[in-house]
Amino acid sequence: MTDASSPRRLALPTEPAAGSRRLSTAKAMQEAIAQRMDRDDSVFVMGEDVGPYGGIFSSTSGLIERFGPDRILDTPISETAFIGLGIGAAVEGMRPIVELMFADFFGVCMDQIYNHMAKIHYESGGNVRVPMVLMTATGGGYSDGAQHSQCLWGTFAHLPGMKVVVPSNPYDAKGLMTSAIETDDPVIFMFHKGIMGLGWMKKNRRSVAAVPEEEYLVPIGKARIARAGTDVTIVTLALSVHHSLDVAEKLEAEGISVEVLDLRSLVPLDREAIVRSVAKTGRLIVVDEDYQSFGLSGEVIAAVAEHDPTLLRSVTRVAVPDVPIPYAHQLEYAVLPTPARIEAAVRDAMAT
Amino acid sequence: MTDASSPRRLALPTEPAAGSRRLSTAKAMQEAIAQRMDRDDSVFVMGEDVGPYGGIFSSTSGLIERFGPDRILDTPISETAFIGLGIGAAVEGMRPIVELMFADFFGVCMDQIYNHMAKIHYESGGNVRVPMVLMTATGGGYSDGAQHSQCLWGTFAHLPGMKVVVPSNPYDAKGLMTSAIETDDPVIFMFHKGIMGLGWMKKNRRSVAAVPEEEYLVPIGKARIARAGTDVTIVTLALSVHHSLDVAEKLEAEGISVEVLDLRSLVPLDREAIVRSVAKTGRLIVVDEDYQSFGLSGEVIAAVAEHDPTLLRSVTRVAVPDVPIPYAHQLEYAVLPTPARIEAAVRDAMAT
Amino acid sequence: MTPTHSQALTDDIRRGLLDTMVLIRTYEEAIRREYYADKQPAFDIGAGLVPGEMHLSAGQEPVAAGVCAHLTGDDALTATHRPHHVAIAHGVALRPMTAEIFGRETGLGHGRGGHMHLFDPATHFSCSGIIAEGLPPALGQAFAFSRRGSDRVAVAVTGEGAANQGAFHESLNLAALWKLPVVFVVEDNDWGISVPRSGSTSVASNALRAAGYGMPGVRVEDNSVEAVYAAAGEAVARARAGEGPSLIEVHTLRLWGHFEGDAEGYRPELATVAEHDPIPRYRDTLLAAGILTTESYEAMQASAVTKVEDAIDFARNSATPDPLGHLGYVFSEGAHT
Amino acid sequence: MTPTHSQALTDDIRRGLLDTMVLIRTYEEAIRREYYADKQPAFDIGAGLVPGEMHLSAGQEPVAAGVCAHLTGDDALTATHRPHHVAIAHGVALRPMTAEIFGRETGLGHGRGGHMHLFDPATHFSCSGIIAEGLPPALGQAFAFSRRGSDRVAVAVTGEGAANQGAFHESLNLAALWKLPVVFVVEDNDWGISVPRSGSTSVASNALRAAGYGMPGVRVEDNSVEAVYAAAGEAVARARAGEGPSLIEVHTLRLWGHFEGDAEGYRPELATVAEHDPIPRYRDTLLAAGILTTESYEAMQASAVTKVEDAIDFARNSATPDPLGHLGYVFSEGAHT
Ligand SMILES: Cc1ncc(C[n+]2csc(CCOP(=O)(O)OP(=O)(O)O)c2C)c(N)n1
Ligand SMILES: Cc1ncc(C[n+]2csc(CCOP(=O)(O)OP(=O)(O)O)c2C)c(N)n1
Ligand SMILES: [Mg+2]
Ligand SMILES: [Mg+2]
Repeated sequence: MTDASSPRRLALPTEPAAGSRRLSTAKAMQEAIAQRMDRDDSVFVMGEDVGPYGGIFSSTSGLIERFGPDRILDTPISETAFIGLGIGAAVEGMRPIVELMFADFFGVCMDQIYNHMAKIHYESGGNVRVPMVLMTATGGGYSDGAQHSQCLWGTFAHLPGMKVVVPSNPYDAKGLMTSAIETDDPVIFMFHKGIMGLGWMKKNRRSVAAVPEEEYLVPIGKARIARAGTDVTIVTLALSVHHSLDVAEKLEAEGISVEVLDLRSLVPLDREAIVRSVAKTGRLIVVDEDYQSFGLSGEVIAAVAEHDPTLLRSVTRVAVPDVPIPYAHQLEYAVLPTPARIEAAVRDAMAT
Repeated sequence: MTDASSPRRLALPTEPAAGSRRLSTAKAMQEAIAQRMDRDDSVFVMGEDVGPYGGIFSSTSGLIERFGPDRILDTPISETAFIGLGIGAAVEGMRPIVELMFADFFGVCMDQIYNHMAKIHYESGGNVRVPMVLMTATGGGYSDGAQHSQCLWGTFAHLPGMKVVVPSNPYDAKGLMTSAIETDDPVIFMFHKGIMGLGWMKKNRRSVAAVPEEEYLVPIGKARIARAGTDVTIVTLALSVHHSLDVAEKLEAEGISVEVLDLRSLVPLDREAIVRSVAKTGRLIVVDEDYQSFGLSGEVIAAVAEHDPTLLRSVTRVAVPDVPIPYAHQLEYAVLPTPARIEAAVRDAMAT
Repeated sequence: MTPTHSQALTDDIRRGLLDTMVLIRTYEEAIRREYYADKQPAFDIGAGLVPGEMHLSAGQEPVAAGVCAHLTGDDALTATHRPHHVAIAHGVALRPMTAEIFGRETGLGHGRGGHMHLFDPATHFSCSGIIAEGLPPALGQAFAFSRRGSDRVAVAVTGEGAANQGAFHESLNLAALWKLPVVFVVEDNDWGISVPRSGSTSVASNALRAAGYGMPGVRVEDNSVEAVYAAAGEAVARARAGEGPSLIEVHTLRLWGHFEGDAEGYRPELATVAEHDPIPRYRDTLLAAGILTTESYEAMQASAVTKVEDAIDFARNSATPDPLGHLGYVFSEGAHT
Repeated sequence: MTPTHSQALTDDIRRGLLDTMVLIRTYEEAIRREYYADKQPAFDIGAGLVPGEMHLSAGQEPVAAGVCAHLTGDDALTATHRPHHVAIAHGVALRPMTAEIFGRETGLGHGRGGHMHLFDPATHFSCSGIIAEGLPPALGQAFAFSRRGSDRVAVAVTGEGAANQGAFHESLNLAALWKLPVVFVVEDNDWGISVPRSGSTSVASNALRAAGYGMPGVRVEDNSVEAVYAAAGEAVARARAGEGPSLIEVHTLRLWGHFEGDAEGYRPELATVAEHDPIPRYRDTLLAAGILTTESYEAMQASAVTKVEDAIDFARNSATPDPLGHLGYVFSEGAHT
């Protein structure tokens, strides 16, 4: 929430101050959910393995112990039915949090999501609200193959009527989840597996960080300057924020000043923040773990070009190059937006 | 296929020469399918109401009379099952043409489309081919509401592994359909209802035009200069090509020279043709009946900006402004890319 | 008609069933008239006061009347692309409903939704143009009702063609598993657009499928409104009692085309369809039984005409939406771009 | 084992069934060993020679052996996220299969697919990681087979959890409607990850659901390979004879976790699971019946170890894919960007 004030500042706003409580992103999400459930008995959680298992990526660990099986519901593997159930419950004033285990599974239930959850408010002329959160895991990097490693946020963001939130760290995850539950609009909450701080997956060092105990809101639709800089703007989100920060830290030693903008949501997209940063640096790099074409990276570039094409001195995308995510480690890391690819992109941009 | 050679040329290349045979787009598609079915008995057609009804938008009229119910198959309303059936048949060497009645229905069957049809070739390391055409109707303008008026080509194009073809006229429709059936890759063939030349819907005047009787291929991935011009580039597709041409014809009288580029496919996207045209005009307008954000229009802009941002003197989008398609005529025509909106965009661009 | 939880077929209930059927038919005939009024001589689906696809329900009135007689506006109902009959029987107010079909600012959705997207919070009514996708939200309404300890129920209506869609299966299983107060109603009108039931459904009755979910399933033959009433009475009572969902399939009749403009060339029995019209048949039954008189029937008709024409007038005279408002209603607080 | 269409349980067939089961188990144990080998001491799912999710099939061998005994490599089989047992029983070559699981260039998909995406055109084998979505393509393979006048069949395997997914319903209906030569096999291992069957399925047996499609359905209890063999024999014969699809549900056993790394804290009967291992049980049956000797069993095991270790060695010694090839194989002629 607090913008870094100096380009030399290395620490993230979400890094803990000495002595403060540190949580993983998964725990931060659980806490946000639990705090709302304590206060509002219309909130409930539903999905596959969200009960005793605690969510395959730990988004719901501990909740069933606290709230019981009436409010934390394991479902059959019937995404269309249970997401639709969430919609109907939301229409009647409940506030469901529904988990789609992997974003990759949207294809079995997209009609409920994009033609119902996202359109009922509009079609009803605002008379029916659908206050529902659909949370889902995204991202690859652990050889889970082409059907379990996709980000797909561009797919959701293209279709109107749902907010699309993508946190990158524990602090934001908690505050954005609280906002998502609170808003009267449907929200897709896409958490990257690599930022959850799971014990059984390579951990990003910033996936455990300081999180306030009390409830707080991170507003949906405001990007965050994760690191201020003057030479190059990296617009990014989710795990790629951390790769970008790592590259920025490294290149600072060489006198290259990189600004890293963490979008935090695609819908609404904080176009002003993007334009503001590029107006300063003139060099735009979009780092996106989703497929490159017809998605987020093009939209970010278009947002600037539409505003004023002369702001753009150089434009680069570091994204998945329109191939399915390969299984073999070497191939997968050839298509992911790795620090090495980001660094190369920054150096290229600096050469223009 | 022939590029117009002069900016003053008014007639489309697809307009008939005197005395030549004229077909509607629907008939041109039927003819392409029938000619391949005559030569190749592995081709068959499957979908809802493709038999005696002839396809809700006439894509298959007359085929069952000619090829019988063994090769033109009416299905239950089970898109996942019958699209999947097409995939399995294609894997075994058949060449299915499957109709998804409206593109809007993708949400009930997207997993088969994007996780199977589009990925099997890749996941099998090229050992399994899926030579299948999925044809589907797109577009609005006749008050069919938010679930039956969408274009959604950006959604398909974002997901790798399928070619995405969008014809604008009878000549291209026949040649692109023939290419789609012939290629060994899966193809989404998206036909806009407004170009089909249907008797019961407002007809675009170019929806009936000259079409050669013999088979021919229009290559997938090559854009067409529907009209050459020097001042402004309109990149567009489907019905919007005709609105753009109408505007171009009108503005020519005022000395504004508009180039209209008909993309004909999103995947592959003819990036060179886009860049070539904008290099000439410096002014880019994307006219797209799909939702504006995170889709085609952003990608077209990004394609130019990535190549060379200094080419862009002005950038405008005329697309559906991220709202569901409204039912009421007045509202629907406020969000569609109408000639009036296109004209205003051209005039604005000329002012820069 | 007055909602009632009773299943006994009193004369009042019988007349009420007919009354509902007459109101529906009167409505559909008026919509059809308006739909074609300004599409002459050349039919253009997008033209006129009432544009777009138009799926009318003439012939299927027994389903709507028989089922909804057991509901109040506190119960939920989700319908399909063919929603008018159940909307009317469920008590959706005719004026805003008609205004929505006419695309007017006074409509249920301020003209945003249209004929396939009627949302009425007052009666918990909704519909969807996507096959079988109206079922899952009904589960959620039922879930909310039972969580709050009420005996309210949700009815999910769908066609026999739609019963082959995945959402049907998932919804029946989940409703049965969680014992949700849902009644599934399958309107078997023999056709899914041009595809006959024999071309879509591998089994003679969807009641057989109910057994595969451990829920009661019945098939009502012959488009009988009284048989529907009886079956629905049991199913609704069961749901209200917390005993879980049921399925009712009704063999009904699509008197007109799939949508207006459908020439029905595919329909072999076309010439004799009108003979099976359920309304004259039920009227004659009630006349013969002395429950109805010609005069009271005519009064019923006249009253229906008055209500319907009032709604049509209301719609016709309502303002069209301001095109400048085209960005509104996407989110609860303004559009996002 | 030698494919056979006979349903008579000769001694050879019995030994063959056990042989297949032993080969599968040997394979899964070796994969498990390799999977954990370089994930010590801290488990990292993405690390090591065999990274990613790993769903092993130990305990479910009776299904694979009993069904595939009736198939040849000309028949098609589609499997799930848990594919190894049926792949092996169906005759997918172990070397390229293992190389694929190891992500090697010599793998079935040149390392692009991985453990959940094994495609073997030689035996018409495929699998998918999306629940129940392997069923529809099997229909298409069966369609192609019957269009060409052959008696080849397609088998679609799925879990009991998956039987609640929409694709299951749509596939059964369409296969029955078009009388496609398909055999649906539901592996009921009591669990869908952490959700017990009672938490996912509203009815005791999916065989009951088969009736809702007008197709024969049987449930095989007790994980009996011979009962599976018998049921599959009938179903395959029926399909080959052009009489349409059938469904077989087998009550089988997930001996290990849902995937490797699953602590199974949710599983109350965890301590006694191993007692129900079908392999020692069947071995003892055959020993007792004098059909098998201790020596021949040991030879069976030794032969399995040889085959499996050969495949593992092949995989381990194969080259990893060239990262520069990361854009290939999207389309039949090059990538599109
Ligand atoms: C998922 C989906 N597929 C296809 C359609 C197109 N469609 C609209 S109505 C219809 C036929 C429906 O038949 P049925 O369920 O029997 O209802 P009826 O029209 O007979 O009332 C079809 C195929 C759709 N709206 N949604
Ligand atoms: C559409 C979809 N939803 C959820 C999942 C996640 N998932 C993978 S396996 C599994 C459980 C499957 O249970 P079952 O069908 O019984 O097969 P089993 O694992 O027991 O063999 C789930 C939920 C998925 N792969 N696809
Ligand atoms: Mg019907
Ligand atoms: Mg299972």
